[in-house]
Amino acid sequence: MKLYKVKLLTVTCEILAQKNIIQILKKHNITGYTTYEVEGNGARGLRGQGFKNEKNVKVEVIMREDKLSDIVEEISRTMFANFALVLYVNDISVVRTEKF
Amino acid sequence: MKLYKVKLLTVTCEILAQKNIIQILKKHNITGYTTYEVEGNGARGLRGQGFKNEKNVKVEVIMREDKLSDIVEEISRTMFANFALVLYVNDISVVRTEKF
Amino acid sequence: MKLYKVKLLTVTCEILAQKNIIQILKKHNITGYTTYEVEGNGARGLRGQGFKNEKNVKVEVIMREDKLSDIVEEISRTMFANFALVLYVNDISVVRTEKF
Amino acid sequence: MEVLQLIQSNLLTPIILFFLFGIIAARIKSDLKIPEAISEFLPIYLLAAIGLHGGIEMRNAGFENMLIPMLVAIGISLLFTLNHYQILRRLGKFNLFDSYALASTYGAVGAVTFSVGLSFLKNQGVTSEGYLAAILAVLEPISFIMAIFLTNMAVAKQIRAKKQSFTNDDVSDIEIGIQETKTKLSQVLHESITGKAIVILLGCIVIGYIIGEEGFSSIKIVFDEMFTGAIVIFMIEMGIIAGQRLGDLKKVGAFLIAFAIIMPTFNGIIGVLVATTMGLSLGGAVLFGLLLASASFIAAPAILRHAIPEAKPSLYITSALGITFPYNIIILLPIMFIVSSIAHDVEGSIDLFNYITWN
Amino acid sequence: MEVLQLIQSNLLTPIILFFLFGIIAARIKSDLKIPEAISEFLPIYLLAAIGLHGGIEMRNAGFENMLIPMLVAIGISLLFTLNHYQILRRLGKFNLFDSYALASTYGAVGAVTFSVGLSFLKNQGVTSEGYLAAILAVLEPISFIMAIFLTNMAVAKQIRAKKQSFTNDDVSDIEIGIQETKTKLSQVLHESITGKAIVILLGCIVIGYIIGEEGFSSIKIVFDEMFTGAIVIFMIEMGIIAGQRLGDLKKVGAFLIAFAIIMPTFNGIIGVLVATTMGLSLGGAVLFGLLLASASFIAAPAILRHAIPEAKPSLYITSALGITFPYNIIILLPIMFIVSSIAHDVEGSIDLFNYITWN
Amino acid sequence: MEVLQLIQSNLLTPIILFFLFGIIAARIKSDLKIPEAISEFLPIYLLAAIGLHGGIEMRNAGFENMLIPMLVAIGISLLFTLNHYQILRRLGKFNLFDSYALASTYGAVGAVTFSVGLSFLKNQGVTSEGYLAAILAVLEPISFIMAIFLTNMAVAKQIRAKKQSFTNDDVSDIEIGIQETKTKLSQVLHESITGKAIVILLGCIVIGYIIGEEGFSSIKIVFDEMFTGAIVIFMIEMGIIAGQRLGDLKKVGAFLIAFAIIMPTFNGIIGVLVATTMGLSLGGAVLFGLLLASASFIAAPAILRHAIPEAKPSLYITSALGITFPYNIIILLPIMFIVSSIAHDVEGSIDLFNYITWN
Ligand SMILES: Nc1ncnc2c1ncn2[C@@H]1O[C@H](COP(=O)(O)O)[C@@H](O)[C@H]1O
Ligand SMILES: Nc1ncnc2c1ncn2[C@@H]1O[C@H](COP(=O)(O)O)[C@@H](O)[C@H]1O
Ligand SMILES: Nc1ncnc2c1ncn2[C@@H]1O[C@H](COP(=O)(O)O)[C@@H](O)[C@H]1O
Ligand code: NA
Ligand code: NA
Ligand code: NA
Repeated sequence: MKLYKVKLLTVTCEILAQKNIIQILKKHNITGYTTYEVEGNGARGLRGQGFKNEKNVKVEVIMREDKLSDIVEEISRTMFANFALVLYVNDISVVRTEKF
Repeated sequence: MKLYKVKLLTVTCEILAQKNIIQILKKHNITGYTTYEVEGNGARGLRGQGFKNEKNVKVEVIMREDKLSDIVEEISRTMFANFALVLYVNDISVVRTEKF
Repeated sequence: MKLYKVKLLTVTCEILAQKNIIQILKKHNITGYTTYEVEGNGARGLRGQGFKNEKNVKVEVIMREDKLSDIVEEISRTMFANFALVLYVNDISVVRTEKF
Repeated sequence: MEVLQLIQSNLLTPIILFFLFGIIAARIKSDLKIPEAISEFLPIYLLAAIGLHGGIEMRNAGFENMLIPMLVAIGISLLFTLNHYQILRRLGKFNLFDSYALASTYGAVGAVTFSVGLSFLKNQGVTSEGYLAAILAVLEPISFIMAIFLTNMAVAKQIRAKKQSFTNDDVSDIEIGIQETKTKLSQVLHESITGKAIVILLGCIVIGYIIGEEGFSSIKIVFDEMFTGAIVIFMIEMGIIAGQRLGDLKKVGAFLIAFAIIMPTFNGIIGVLVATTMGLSLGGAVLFGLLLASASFIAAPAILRHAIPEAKPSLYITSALGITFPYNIIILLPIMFIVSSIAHDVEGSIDLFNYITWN
Repeated sequence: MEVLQLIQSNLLTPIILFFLFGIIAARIKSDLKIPEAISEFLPIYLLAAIGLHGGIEMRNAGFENMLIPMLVAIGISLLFTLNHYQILRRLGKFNLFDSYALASTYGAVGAVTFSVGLSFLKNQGVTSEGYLAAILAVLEPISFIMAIFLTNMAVAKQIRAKKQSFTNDDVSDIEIGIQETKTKLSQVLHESITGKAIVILLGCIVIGYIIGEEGFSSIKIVFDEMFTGAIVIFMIEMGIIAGQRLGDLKKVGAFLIAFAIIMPTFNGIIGVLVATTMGLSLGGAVLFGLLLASASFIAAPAILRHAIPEAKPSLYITSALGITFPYNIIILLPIMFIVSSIAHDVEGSIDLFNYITWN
Repeated sequence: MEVLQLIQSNLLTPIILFFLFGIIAARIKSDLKIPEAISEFLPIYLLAAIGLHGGIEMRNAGFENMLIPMLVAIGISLLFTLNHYQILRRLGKFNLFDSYALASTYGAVGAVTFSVGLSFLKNQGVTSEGYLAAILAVLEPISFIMAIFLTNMAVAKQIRAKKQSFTNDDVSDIEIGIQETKTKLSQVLHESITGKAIVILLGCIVIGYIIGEEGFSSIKIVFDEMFTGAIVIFMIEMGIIAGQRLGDLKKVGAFLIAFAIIMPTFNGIIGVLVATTMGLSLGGAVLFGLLLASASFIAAPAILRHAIPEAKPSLYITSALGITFPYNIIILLPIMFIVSSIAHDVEGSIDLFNYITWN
């Protein structure tokens, strides 16, 4: 089975920032992503106790390398200052590149 | 600490396809896996609102390279057409290869 | 956007072992991590049915390479024998290395 | 009371209003949502309450008369499923898979619809036969099993045909196909029968039968008095999901929309008349009709996604939940109630023709 | 009854005791927690119950008199928000963003506080005007919209000023800024109005109005009789979250702590007196005052995080939930009740000055 | 009434029937499941209800007589834990860790079992002393603390022995071992005491004591009238989990199966007799016996997994939930009720020997 190299961008951020992330993705014509709620600890303290809005969410996006840099740049620029947020990039392989 | 290279296969698919994935794994003598419910968006539209059965699930399987190709092939062949499904492969390192 | 190479350690273990993992992280001066509940199957059987305490949890930690080995070693030494637990390491890239 | 009046007064009951409210909330894109755990629990609760109620009634009234209605229900259900298939395949031009999936979705029954029917009757001050809960349980898997059996037969036939045109010596693939069909069928059979809906329903019928009114008293507040309040909460979520699906109506198409309204009406009224003929009470005949009119939108996807993965869930869920369910509980239920009233009046006093004018 | 006595007897009601219990559980670092699905469901349930109750009352008592109290509430609410801003920005030296965020948090209303108020009045055997639920719904978004509007105006002004000092030929950025402000405002408006709290509240007021006492009877056990029990469970979770936040009080600072106690007292008592003047009943005036005294701690973060992301949630959530909420339900509520009693006595018999001495 | 008759009539109560139903659902591999949030919430609710009830009773009846039963319960509980250990280690040949873990699982108490006991008594029309809820709370951590203390002592001793045989100059490791033991013990102590079960139980006892019957009236429907309905729902889930564990019975082995039935019987009957001697009522003695007979299956794993990670949870959870719990609520409870009836009769009229023949 032939596998093709693409990128996986993972953003862990506060739940109320999810909308912003997805808007940025849409702006770059990306409509495929996976999300799930998580808890965590970091510079902004323990997150996940208390109200649901104070939990975190992970947003995972498989994408081709060419879009990655712009998206990472925009998220960094617009969101690092005000939101609890961590992002990282992974090298992965997929079967159907045309999907991403 | 010596680490050994193995593969991590991640399948994101509709919840009702989880059984099929696990059956395929079993067929290839793999009984170790991790699953969790997620939401998502893709070619088949937003998934995660509405009934629980319309959510997605992620199935993650650590395995040795030799089994990977067959499993990816079987999932692609039997499930790509009918199910909302995305899969990708990751290079990872583990301590105890004998477990996988 | 410049990205920097770091490590992602993922530990999948029984929920009641989460505290131990986080204690080990703290001991090594790591306070940032992300956790979420998962289900799974492995050498110790199906986990995730029944009581909540019998589910699994994933703990994900982004860290610099230099701490990795000690932490993996300590988890392996103190926990492999008594707990349902799997761990693996991933190469990832991040924007702000100073965070980790 | 006349049909329109009854429809109107039905429209203004909490159950229907909360459902409509849910639809509106979804249409204006509100983030209102009943948490998943609650909306997963509520059908279990509703089925438990229905089962207990049915079991207690059966203990009080006996269930000797249950056999014939149950067999008739099964028979009609199978006939209707075949009928749906023909209409969908021939008139609707749906493909084999979608036709069978839709046929069985409408051949199956909806437990939520049944709950609403029970509440409707309670509101009208009318009782019904307890054994209808048992018929609900038995009807659940019937049409699925038939549809799956027929789909797999059809697929095997196609495979066989294809094979024979290519080579003549190799039939092993066909055998594998038939073998697979058998495996699938036995899986589906097991899945249906051990599915949570049937298990909780049958279990609670048995428990209700054993404990009777007296044993029930300590849990009556939870399983009887809170029943309508619980449905009302569930209706918000059903409305929200139905509302989200309304956008998919164009995918469903005009033919299926018409089918989703006309078919239940036909099935339901036949059901009411047949039940009346078999001697069921006014309320019992309405519920019997409702069973046949209802389409399954919770159990169906869980079973069909495995059994006929080629069929498009957007078709069968959207039409069953987005069209048939609202139509059934808002409009058809009052209609069937009037029909049953007339039919029962007839039997009592041959008053059919005067009824509409005078009452 | 005297103030201290009433505070004490209020302190010993289940609602307050369970809240204090939650705080203690959090402080001793117990792992006690109401599962997320339940604590997400309870506010929906409480708002539904408040809405139904309000709607039924409005059907019984009419709502002709609603218009003036509502307009007055909106007006006062906006005035108070501006007032909060001035105090926070000038006296408290908070930055622009935090000032507006806090101003609107205290200008907005708290649905949970309102629930507790309803229960408090029930306990005192006092009724209130049903239309207050409608005022609750309308007040929800008012102060947010204003605060966001003003924040964005202020930011746009700052940008403009900065630009003009650099270049003179390029104003497109400013236009973009203003454009963005408009987009944000319309988003926030939509988010507020379709937010689950308002939607369920308004929806249930309408449903309550339509079904009336009679239609309500089948769901009364769930939406009326279980009300206090449900609040009590929710109070455990509120106590736990408030308790977890107590550690953040040092971040909040002395000024904000004082603000979080004095401001609601001022707002609340003004509210009671204004309401009395407008002719609201004893209980109605208390609830009207409570609306103005309360701060929002569930809706606020969801809206402010998007609208004013620069503001620190630890400030506005901690002060609203950790200080103002307990103060309001434990101490201010009884105080306002006494004030309202006196004020209503005055109106009836000009007994104000004798009241405190003789009663 | 005779033992068998009472067992049979107990078997046909909703609580037991729903439990059996859950077991069957699990055995036929149904996907029936109570959503996690609900089954996490129910024990909190049950403990709150037990606590409130106990607190109110204590306010009514006083708790001067509580001290001696509580001290006796603690003493017996410790003795029993040691006794279990000896039996498991010597006769059962379990290793040190499993022996201590099992010993304390059976020395501890089960809150769910206690709920069922309360319902059983209610069904029999018999009351019990309110302070038993307080004894339940105090017994929770006792046997764990002891077992953990002893385990750690034993391990430290082993380490010391090993060390001395190798080198003689280096005892620092032993000190580290003992130090670790202390840390562990204080952690476990904190975890036990701040564990949600104890916190909610003690908190609600205090709240119940403060509010009394009168304050309770507004939440009575939720915390009293719905109690049995809630247990019944929880019993489905308990049955399902117990049913899933039945497959592990072979891992548990014949010795432990016998232990899981004989030990509770012995402990329970002793408990009933001791309680009767101390002057507890018929119902109180049954509950006292049930406390000693019950094994912990919710709290135990949470504590033991940290404190004695070497012990196999499949042993202690499976035997406590899969064997002892059903045995206790189905068979032992009626037996203890008869024993208590006889014992109380004796005290009144020395009728012991005639009882069995004549009644
Ligand atoms: N080192 C880390 N490894 C994994 N996740 C992290 C790490 N640091 C932060 N996070 C996650 O990112 C969220 C926000 O981080 P922060 O902005 O540092 O508070 C935290 O709540 C965690 O869920
Ligand atoms: N580009 C992507 N990145 C991450 N997850 C995706 C992506 N595309 C699809 N998915 C996930 O896979 C599921 C099925 O995808 P699809 O078959 O394209 O609808 C979606 O619901 C998402 O959860
Ligand atoms: N091969 C695997 N791939 C992914 N997850 C695994 C694998 N093996 C075990 N796990 C996870 O690790 C947990 C503990 O594994 P074990 O100790 O083998 O029972 C399981 O319950 C799974 O969640
Ligand atoms: Na049907
Ligand atoms: Na306010
Ligand atoms: Na015990």
